[in-house]
Amino acid sequence: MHRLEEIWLGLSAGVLVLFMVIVGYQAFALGMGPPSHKETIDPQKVDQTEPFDKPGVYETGENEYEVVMTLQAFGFTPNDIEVPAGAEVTFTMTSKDVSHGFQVAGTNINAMVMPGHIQEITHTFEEPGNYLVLCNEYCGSGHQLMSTEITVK
Amino acid sequence: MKQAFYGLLLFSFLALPPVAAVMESIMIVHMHMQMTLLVLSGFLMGRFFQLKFPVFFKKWNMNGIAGILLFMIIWSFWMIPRSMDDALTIQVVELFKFSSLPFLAGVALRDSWHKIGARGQYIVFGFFILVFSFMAWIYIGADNQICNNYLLVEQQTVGWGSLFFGVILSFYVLQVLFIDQSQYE
Amino acid sequence: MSISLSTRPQVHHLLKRGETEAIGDEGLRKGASDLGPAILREVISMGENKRNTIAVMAVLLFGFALFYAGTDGFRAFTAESARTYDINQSQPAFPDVTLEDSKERTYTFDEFAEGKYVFVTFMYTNCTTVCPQLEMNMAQVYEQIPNDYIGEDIVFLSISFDPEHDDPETLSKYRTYFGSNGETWRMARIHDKEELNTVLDKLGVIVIPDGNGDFTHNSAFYLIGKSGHLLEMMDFTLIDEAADEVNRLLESEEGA
Amino acid sequence: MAKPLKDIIRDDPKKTLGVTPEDAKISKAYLSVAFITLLVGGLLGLVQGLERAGLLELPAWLNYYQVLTAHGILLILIFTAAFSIGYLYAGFSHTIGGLLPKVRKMAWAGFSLILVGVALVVATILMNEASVLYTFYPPLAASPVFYIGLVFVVLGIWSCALGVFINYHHWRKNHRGEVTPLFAFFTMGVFILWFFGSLGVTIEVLTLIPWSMGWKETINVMVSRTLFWSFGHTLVNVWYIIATSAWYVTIPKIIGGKIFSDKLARVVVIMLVILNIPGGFHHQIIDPGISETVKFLHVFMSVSIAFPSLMTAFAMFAVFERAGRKKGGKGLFGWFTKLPWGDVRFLAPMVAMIAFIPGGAGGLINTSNQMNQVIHNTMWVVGHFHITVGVTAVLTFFGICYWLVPYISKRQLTPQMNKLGIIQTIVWTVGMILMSGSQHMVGLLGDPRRTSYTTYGDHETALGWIPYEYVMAFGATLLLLGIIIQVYAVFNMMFLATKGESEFPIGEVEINAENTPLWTERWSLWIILLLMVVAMAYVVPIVDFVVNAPPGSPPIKTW
Repeated sequence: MHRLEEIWLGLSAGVLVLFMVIVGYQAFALGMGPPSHKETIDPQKVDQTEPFDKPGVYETGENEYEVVMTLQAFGFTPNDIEVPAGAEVTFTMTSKDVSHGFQVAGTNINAMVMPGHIQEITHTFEEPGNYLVLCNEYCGSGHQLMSTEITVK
Repeated sequence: MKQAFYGLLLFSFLALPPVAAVMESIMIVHMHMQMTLLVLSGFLMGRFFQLKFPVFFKKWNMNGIAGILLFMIIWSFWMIPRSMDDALTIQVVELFKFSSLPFLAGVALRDSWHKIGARGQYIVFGFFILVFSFMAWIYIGADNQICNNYLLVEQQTVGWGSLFFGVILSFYVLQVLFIDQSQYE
Repeated sequence: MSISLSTRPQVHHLLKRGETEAIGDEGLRKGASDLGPAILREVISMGENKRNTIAVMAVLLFGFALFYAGTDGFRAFTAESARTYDINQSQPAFPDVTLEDSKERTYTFDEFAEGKYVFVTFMYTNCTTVCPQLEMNMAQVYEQIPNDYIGEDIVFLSISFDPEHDDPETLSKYRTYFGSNGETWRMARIHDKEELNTVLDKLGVIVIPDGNGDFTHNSAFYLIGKSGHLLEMMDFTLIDEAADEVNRLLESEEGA
Repeated sequence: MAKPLKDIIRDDPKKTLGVTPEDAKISKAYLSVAFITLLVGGLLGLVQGLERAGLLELPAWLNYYQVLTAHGILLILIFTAAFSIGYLYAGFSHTIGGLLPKVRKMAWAGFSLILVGVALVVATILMNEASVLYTFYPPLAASPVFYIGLVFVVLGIWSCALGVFINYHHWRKNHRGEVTPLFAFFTMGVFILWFFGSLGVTIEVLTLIPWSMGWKETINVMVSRTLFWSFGHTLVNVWYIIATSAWYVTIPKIIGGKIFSDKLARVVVIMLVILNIPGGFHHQIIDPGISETVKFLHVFMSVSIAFPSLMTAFAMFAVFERAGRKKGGKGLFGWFTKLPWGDVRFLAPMVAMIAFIPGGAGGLINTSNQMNQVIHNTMWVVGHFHITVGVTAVLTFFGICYWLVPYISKRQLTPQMNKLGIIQTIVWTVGMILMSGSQHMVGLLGDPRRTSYTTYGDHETALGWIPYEYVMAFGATLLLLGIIIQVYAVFNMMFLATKGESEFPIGEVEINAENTPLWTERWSLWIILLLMVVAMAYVVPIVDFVVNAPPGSPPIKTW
């Protein structure tokens, strides 16, 4: 191997390892890992299964909210969500039919919601405003219509 | 010598506490990846010892049998569920894992592999296929805990992984046995 | 840095095809034996053989020692069996923790045990795999103990390690599946997290939540002696052996 | 190294006498299919771009997702496969001295299978029975005929792969003690990866068929998805290896330089073959049901693929620098200007290589846990693969055409075609910068991918995306123009250009380079390692998804 080549590859390997270290540090030490909830559910009996038999916004603590949400072609239930600014909101979601995506434009909320699996993602809404929620995984002919809003006051 | 350096680099990387912690948190990665990489690091570092102590290896591992036996013993030992569990809970055992796999098993493998010749190598492959089959058998079949530090599903994962490894290794050995290798050399 | 991964002797690499044919195996062997006079060779090979044997013996001995030490003398190949062996040896005391049973009564373990043997299992009611089997087997042991002893000399206790979910209401329902009467065989939870962990730790019960609301855990029958120390930890699948053992203890007590 | 001509003719008559006519026919057939597909697929791409920006309203009988499915499948599956087989078979035949008659038959069998497959797939898409996109995620259920068509396509590719394996084996038997020509080595690597990479998706499709027919009630969604991505991303890397084959083997010759290191090139191929398949898992980074540690391990496995690419970067720039200096380039960057920029055979792949710098960096972002969450399923991803596939792979393919097509049709690269090629490269580059650039930016703002024109009820966030979508549409227009030029150039060179002999540029190795060790040829060992890495990566999620499986999903049609 050439000397220069070795230096180049050494540096490359170093950069990649550093990259991994940062990713790992963020994921495990800072708790910024991607949404990876592990519970499962019968996708054909979502309506009869707790807590999805009663989708809605629940206050779970001081400035803490849980949104129990079902996704189906082509909409989100509950539809319009309102929370106060600074609230830490946990979305507990599942799909009643096909795969959907849950994305809130302008935030880092982005999660896949698969039939048979319960997905969870938590976010603190600091800025008041009107956030656009949309499905970002193709789910059928009305995919472009599947959206809702979160109002932060 | 360069490869000995890379071996040392690999070994130090594996020994970093966060790296070790991540690898040990998944059972199959612990048993099949971390331990294999540890042996590999020793295999590479072996060059250093071979050059440093040529007489020792020549004298005591003349035909490679002692070395390969040592390798197989160490490897089997770490495939015992108990040893692996203990490595997670008892510091000394963990230390022993990090020294025995590279410095006893890896170095011994390096020194013996060519000495034992083709027939010896088939025996080693046979040993691995046996170990993998045995692990597949106990881990897939077991419906209760064998390892206290991992979930049941992880045990099954190790079982299926071992089965897969065993099968592809068998294919490899059959292929080496029945296809004339000289045309690739 | 090339690592040759060939499974054949290296010599072939060094020679071109034609040469190998010309020299042949004969030539190779000759090359190897060109080391010295026959006698010297003899001596060397004797030394070699001896050293090889010594090395192999040493390795085997080391292996034997390693396996002996690592498995408590070939007794415990899993950490679970090692734990059983250990705990049976050390006989730890059952910590005095507060229990809350299916009838919403709270008392400490010592108050409950008070000079009796206690037959204990650990479980959680959401469990669909081992726990029902464990409790079923416990019920069979319970039935094999003569009525005279029950409640007088021995009591049964199933402890839930999922106190958040297993409230008295749940436990009282669960209890009926196995014929536990809630008096001489009670089902209870340990509410205090710290106390629970002490018990699990002392008795070597390992519980790992799997994120799905389930737990992976080990199971056994625990027999606590009258002094509050663990007497024996028994395989929960061997019902008759466990019942016999308990009966034997109870009878010998009577005789004494 | 140089053998007397007499020996060359004796050893390899076909190499000296140019292309074998029967083998050329195979390549011509595949390339024709490739470029017809490209034309159709590109046209659909423009339709999409215009619809997406709200500039075009589709008629009632055609919907956006139908167009998208056809665009994806035609370009991602058919164009690339047909081009790759045409190119690799030509080079393979050239470097090992002609194909065996039975291998030729297998290539033709593969050709028919692929055509049948395409016909079935396209028919179901046209009937709106298969608007499930290129990724066909269950429980979206297409007509069974669609899946059967896909099986035919895969079988066609396997037939070609098997042909290569047989011919390689034959060559080895007759050339003991020699290393395979570098191009043939690349070909082996590609087809091995292709074969093993497609096993997962084949299993998936074979389980989808009975399910879509109603014989099986439900399907395990996550297992299907995982099997798909084990293939979905491997395919991308197959094209990447094909592109690098042209970089390593042919470019040194074109620019008048030498191959930097034959051994290094082979090590890169081996690493790419072994490491590639787990890379697909980063598509599932924000999926439920997989623990964060497993995901992190997969980040590691994906990132490791970057390593051989960095080796490639070094080797290529070393080749450029030496060639440029040989031609009198002075100073730190003088050699750069000495490169043959006016030769499309160099310019196109060079742009392709440069595009891989942002492309590869984007790939690292996509594969990392947290950053993926920002751009997952947004337009960013579309921008990413248009720059990697659309430029790095496809522009290299385009550059290859300017010597490959003349070579197989015994014609010449005329100056007019070279000029046209340069214009094409510029149009393509500008089009991609505009389209991919705006896609990257709007993706960061949250514009989702694979979504028909919408303003989400005139939400202000969504309205802010529209200007970028206009730029995208404009870029797409340029790209279609580029495709038209390219298709014209290919068919011109195939049937109209001046007759004559064209060379197949095979670079020579630097004189003082290391010898290539024979262990690089131990394919059985590389396959075993590949399978071990796959097992390491996939046994955890698959066993988890099977053991802890939720009740399955029935087939659903939502379009």
